[in-house]
Amino acid sequence: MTELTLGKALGAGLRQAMRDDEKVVLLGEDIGKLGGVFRITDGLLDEFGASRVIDTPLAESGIVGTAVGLAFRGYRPVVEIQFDGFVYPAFDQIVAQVAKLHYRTQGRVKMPITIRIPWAGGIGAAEHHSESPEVYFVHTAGLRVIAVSNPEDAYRSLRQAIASDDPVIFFEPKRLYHHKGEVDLDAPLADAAPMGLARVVRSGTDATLIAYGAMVATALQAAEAAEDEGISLEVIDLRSLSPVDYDTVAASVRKTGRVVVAHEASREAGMAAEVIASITELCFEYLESAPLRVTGHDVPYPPAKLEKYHLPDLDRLLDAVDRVLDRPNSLTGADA
Amino acid sequence: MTELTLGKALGAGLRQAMRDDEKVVLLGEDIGKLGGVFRITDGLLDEFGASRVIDTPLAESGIVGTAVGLAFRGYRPVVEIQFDGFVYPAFDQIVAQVAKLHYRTQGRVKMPITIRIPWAGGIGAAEHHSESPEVYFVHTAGLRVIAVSNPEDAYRSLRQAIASDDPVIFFEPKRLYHHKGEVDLDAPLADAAPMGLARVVRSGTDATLIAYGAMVATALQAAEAAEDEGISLEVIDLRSLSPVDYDTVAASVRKTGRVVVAHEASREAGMAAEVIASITELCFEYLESAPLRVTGHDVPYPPAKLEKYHLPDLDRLLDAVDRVLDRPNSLTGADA
Amino acid sequence: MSPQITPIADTAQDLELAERILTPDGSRIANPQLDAFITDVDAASLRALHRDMVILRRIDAEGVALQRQGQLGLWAPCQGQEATQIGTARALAPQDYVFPSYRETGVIYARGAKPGDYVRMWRGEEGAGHDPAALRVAPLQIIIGAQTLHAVGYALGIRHDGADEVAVTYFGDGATSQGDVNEAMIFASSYQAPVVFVCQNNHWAISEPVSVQSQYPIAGRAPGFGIPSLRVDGNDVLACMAAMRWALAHARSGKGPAYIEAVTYRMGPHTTADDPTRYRKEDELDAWRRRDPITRLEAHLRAIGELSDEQVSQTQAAADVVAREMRAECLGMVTRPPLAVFDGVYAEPHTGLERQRGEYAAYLASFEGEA
Amino acid sequence: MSPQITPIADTAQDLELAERILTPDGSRIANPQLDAFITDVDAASLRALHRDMVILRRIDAEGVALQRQGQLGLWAPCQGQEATQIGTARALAPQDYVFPSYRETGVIYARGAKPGDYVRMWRGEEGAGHDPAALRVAPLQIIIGAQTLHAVGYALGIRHDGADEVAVTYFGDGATSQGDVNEAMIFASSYQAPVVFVCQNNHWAISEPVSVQSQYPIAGRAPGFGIPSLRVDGNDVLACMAAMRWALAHARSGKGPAYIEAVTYRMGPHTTADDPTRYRKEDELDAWRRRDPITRLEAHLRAIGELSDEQVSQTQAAADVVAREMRAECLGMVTRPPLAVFDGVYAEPHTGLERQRGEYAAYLASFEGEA
Ligand SMILES: Cc1ncc(C[n+]2csc(CCOP(=O)(O)OP(=O)(O)O)c2C)c(N)n1
Ligand SMILES: Cc1ncc(C[n+]2csc(CCOP(=O)(O)OP(=O)(O)O)c2C)c(N)n1
Ligand SMILES: [Mg+2]
Ligand SMILES: [Mg+2]
Repeated sequence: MTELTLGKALGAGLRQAMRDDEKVVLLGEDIGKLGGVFRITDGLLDEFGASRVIDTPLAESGIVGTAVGLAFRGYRPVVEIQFDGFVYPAFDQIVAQVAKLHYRTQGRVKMPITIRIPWAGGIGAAEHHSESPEVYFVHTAGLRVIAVSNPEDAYRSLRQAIASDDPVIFFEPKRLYHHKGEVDLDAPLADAAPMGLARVVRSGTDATLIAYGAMVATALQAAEAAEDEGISLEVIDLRSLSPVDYDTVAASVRKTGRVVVAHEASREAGMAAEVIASITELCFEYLESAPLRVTGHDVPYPPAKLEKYHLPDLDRLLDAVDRVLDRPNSLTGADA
Repeated sequence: MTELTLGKALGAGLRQAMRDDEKVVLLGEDIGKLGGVFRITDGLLDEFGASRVIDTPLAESGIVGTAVGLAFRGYRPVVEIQFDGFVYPAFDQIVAQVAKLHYRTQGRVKMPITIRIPWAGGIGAAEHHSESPEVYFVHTAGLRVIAVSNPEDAYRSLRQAIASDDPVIFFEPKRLYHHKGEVDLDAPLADAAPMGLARVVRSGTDATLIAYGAMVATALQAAEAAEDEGISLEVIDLRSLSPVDYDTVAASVRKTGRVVVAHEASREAGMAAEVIASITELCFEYLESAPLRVTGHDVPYPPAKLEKYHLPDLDRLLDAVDRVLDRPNSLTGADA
Repeated sequence: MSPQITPIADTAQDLELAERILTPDGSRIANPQLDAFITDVDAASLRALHRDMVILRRIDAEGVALQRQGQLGLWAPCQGQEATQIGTARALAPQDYVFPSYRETGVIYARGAKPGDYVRMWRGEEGAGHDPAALRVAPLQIIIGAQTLHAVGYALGIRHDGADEVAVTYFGDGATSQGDVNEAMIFASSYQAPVVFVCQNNHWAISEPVSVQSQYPIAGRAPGFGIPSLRVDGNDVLACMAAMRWALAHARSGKGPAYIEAVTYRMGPHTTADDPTRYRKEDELDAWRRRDPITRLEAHLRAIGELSDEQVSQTQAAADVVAREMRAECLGMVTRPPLAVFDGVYAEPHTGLERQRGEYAAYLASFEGEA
Repeated sequence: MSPQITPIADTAQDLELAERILTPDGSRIANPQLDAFITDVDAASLRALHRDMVILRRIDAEGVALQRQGQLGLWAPCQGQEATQIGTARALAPQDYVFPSYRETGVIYARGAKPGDYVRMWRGEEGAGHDPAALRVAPLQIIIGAQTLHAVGYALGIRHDGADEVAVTYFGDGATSQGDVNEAMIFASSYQAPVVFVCQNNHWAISEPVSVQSQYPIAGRAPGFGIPSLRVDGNDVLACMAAMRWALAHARSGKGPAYIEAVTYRMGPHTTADDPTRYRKEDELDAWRRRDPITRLEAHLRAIGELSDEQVSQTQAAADVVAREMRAECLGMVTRPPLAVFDGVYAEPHTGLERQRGEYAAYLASFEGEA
């Protein structure tokens, strides 16, 4: 086991994938000499050269469209979108091409493209640098969507995404890039759990907290805080947003009967809506109270000074836990 | 009252809006001489001239970006996207500009842009001509989203959308363009119900069917068919997808305790997920069974010959009604 | 200050400004730039090109007929563009790979399409009408301009592989307005990718005349991006072939992308769903009828004594055979079963979709007991 | 066949290919194309331009300092680009409207920004740092190239209104690769819209040298779209002003869009978050230090005896005052209260958002009893 930051784990994953398969090529803005604005591709230009680590012109549709062409030729392109808010110019190529070509050709043309997106907020960034666009891709049939929350997952699932013959939108919580964790760099990919599985990060019995990305850490904090009050929370890291591992989710809900789903993205038609609708379908008779959402508000991502009022934090999670448990507010003592 | 097709009602709405306010200008591909591929703008070039009915170069991002600039200058641009599947190249301008400029400038810059989208399937069209992208826009804070189901609503709400100081994504079910209905062309806009309200299209007591767009007609058929079996269904036409009129929805669910939500768009993280998650939050204790979704499958829109297996139809709605009522299958007699 | 480019005023003038080898009446003129590229084209090759164009026109007419008879959902006729499509596609090497738009019936024909390939997509049976690997042609692209970037990516792969191949992309005059098409030129130029851009300027994007997209020669855009370009008479099959050979040779020799604007005309409606009488004048059509690409080559071949009435009717008969096969294959197509709607979304199992398929299968099965 | 355009090999050569009035050592040379546009520029005007540039550099330095001190989240320095920004912006008429990118500190300065306007956005207080209507400048745009289309739409409105105004848009060399920027040229050309495109080619898009976007002069792209263009020495404030006056006059007189590429250099990092030592060489920077726009004008003014040491220190003092005010306003900014996060999303009430605001207000209120 090696201790790595999430950013370094991603870099290691890319390096390993490129060593494993010479068809893996990287495309993106500033990924060469600079190593990307987050330095995820640091050192890869030196090791693999400019024909596999390709600094592109500044045009996201161009990058993804070029990746599609490379996939036609049997390559496995890995695209870096510089920030979440810059994926939209590529939306057409992603939704109308990347997602549909396999279906259009009934598998005669494969799209093993991985689109990496440094993602979400909490870093005090300027506008367009803190977006949570994941549900656009979850709703798009033909794509797989991954959101990582720790270095170990990052390393493994990035390699799995690249090795997958399907297109994967790969979300990297940028505020965790510097967070450290143990990574087994030598674990064979073949032995790893499939990319689509959720993980029970902490077991509990009173309620299930479902999260992904950076929100998993907040959910864990909430579980710890709740424990002090004698409340036992189960925390699930979805890890895969499409497909969602509803077996794991439903098993937990059948046990606890109460659910809170948290994400940074805004609420209206967000990921939590999907999870709650599915849970309700799958476990209605087990539900003891209405599943709750703790999310960003339905506002454009606010200016940095206001983001702390937008992002779900420990208090908002605990507040929801109180409500889902029909308890008086544990923070303030007020009635639910 | 005048009998008009939905297409003609939309044309009448555009004409009226242009007469009411000279700042209203239309932009789109083929909207001039041709009157649009669906003839919605038929005759408008003749009446208002080429500086208000503007045939644009073939570039959707360009169209919407140009509309943004016109809005900066105090115009009220109405954009026609030729088909649902061609809105994606404009996604960046819609999500990052149209939706955010009011917030970015705290209202100093208004974006009274209406983006009309001929929408959804059921017409045996080629790929990209039958998409249901509504939830992408519903999830995008800063936009309003309307979906019409009949000529009267079309005429009124299109004028409301154009008169609104907010950007509105306006979905027109293309398979209903030729459907007729009574329209009161002279009803003053000021007296009309606000754009954001849902409508109870048919009252009932056993379960609530929620739909929008072309699916409303299918829901009504289902209600009629169910009536023959002594089942009383309430049918709600959402009309506004953002915001959703949850007062109307919740009132109905509190009465019936059972809900089916139907749409053509695929299921995963679709509009029905949002509606069900909200209903569960708002009316959990009233729910007698799990709200159900009847939707397109999580596949890219299929080739025309297969679309009937993709689109929710009367039978699939009735099947869901049986399930939500915990009844044996009324179509086949099989147990639920 | 940069030179002002002269706007193009009308479509008649348009063609005069393009490179040409055969004049509209079928006489051959010298073209110092292009002649070198077709020195090997003899009478037999000319007859073959003629035959290709005749067959293509017949296929196209059959497509229209099948649509009118309710056998196809839609058809996008290429009548009038036969010289552009056949001339350029016949210049390709077998290993080249094409990224076409929806109107390139002639291109897939030249790449060896089977009779059913022309209609499978338009009938609504499949997303793609042909096997991309078999023809080395990507599926017909409906999203305007999207395929041009795919060609550039493919070409980048060719360069990386050090292969002796060229990627080729076809698109219309309307498409030149799309961001993607411009980005494709930029990426191609940056990477010196072996890709050839073929713009079929058929003067219309549905109802919009080319002047809505550009009042200047479209080929004039490419040099600004560092891409050499040629504006060619798109109704002159020889000029199209020569220009394409120039472009392919340029790309193949490692000099990077090349660009061709073929100035031609869409004689039919945009698609069978379109009514062009709403927006264009009969005399424009008339003028272009006099520039018909097939008549032109036929006149030339007859003038040089290389085409007999008998040969013409043999060709026509061969074309009828192709049309008959196309019709037979079309009518014989069997729609896939309902559950096929779930097939081929993913390469690897997707648990969510599997569950849905299961539910739908059960739902379908619930009808099975029924009468 | 279209002429091949000559690639640009290095950045030194770059500037030599651009139009110029002041040489790097400050001598004035005749420029037959541009001189006519600045006949009225006398010594006093030159001193005003000098003063503008000195103040701008000071503002920029203060922005960097404030960021380093934790007062701003980010700052995008424009050091090195003062001549381009001041020269072009001082050519504008009051009624013109500007659509800038994030780096146009000099442009909003010239349009009358108040001290706090420079920092309000970068501090994270507001989405837009200034009042667009007051300056007739759209909010700084972060999405690369998006604003160019807005300028075209605005210009279309100007034309429709028959107004004597021009829309102007600023963007970088990197931006020229975006589809939007190309579409903007196409729409502008089609509509003959009164819009001026100003490309600040500062040689870098973050870590990518301009050659990744284009190995050919960027100004060379516009004519292909029917837009006349000028490539100008962006470190020569006189040339920038003259070129901009040419472009504005062109657009104002109904002749449609015009395009300027100002060849300049980003002396600082891309933003305060960037570390340029990772990707660029010190000697390149050195070479450009010798072409500094301020030194150049200063040398010229001193050579013609129109700038004294005293004037220079007065200017510096004035600049310090602006910087002090900017700092004071920055430090005095009060963040809006939590519920402001909901303000201004819509122009008209949105029931969903109102409900959310209510819930959040109740949630916040639940803490109020607490210690
Ligand atoms: C992105 C996108 N926008 C709009 C359309 C609708 N559309 C289909 S064909 C067409 C015109 C295309 O014109 P052109 O590029 O000249 O090709 P042509 O049809 O003449 O061959 C349009 C607007 C589309 N298919 N894709
Ligand atoms: C659509 C989009 N993609 C990527 C970025 C990230 N980004 C910010 S600035 C920049 C480089 C811009 O270079 P250039 O256009 O030359 O302007 P400069 O910064 O040199 O002024 C990039 C890639 C962005 N802001 N928007
Ligand atoms: Mg065309
Ligand atoms: Mg730059």
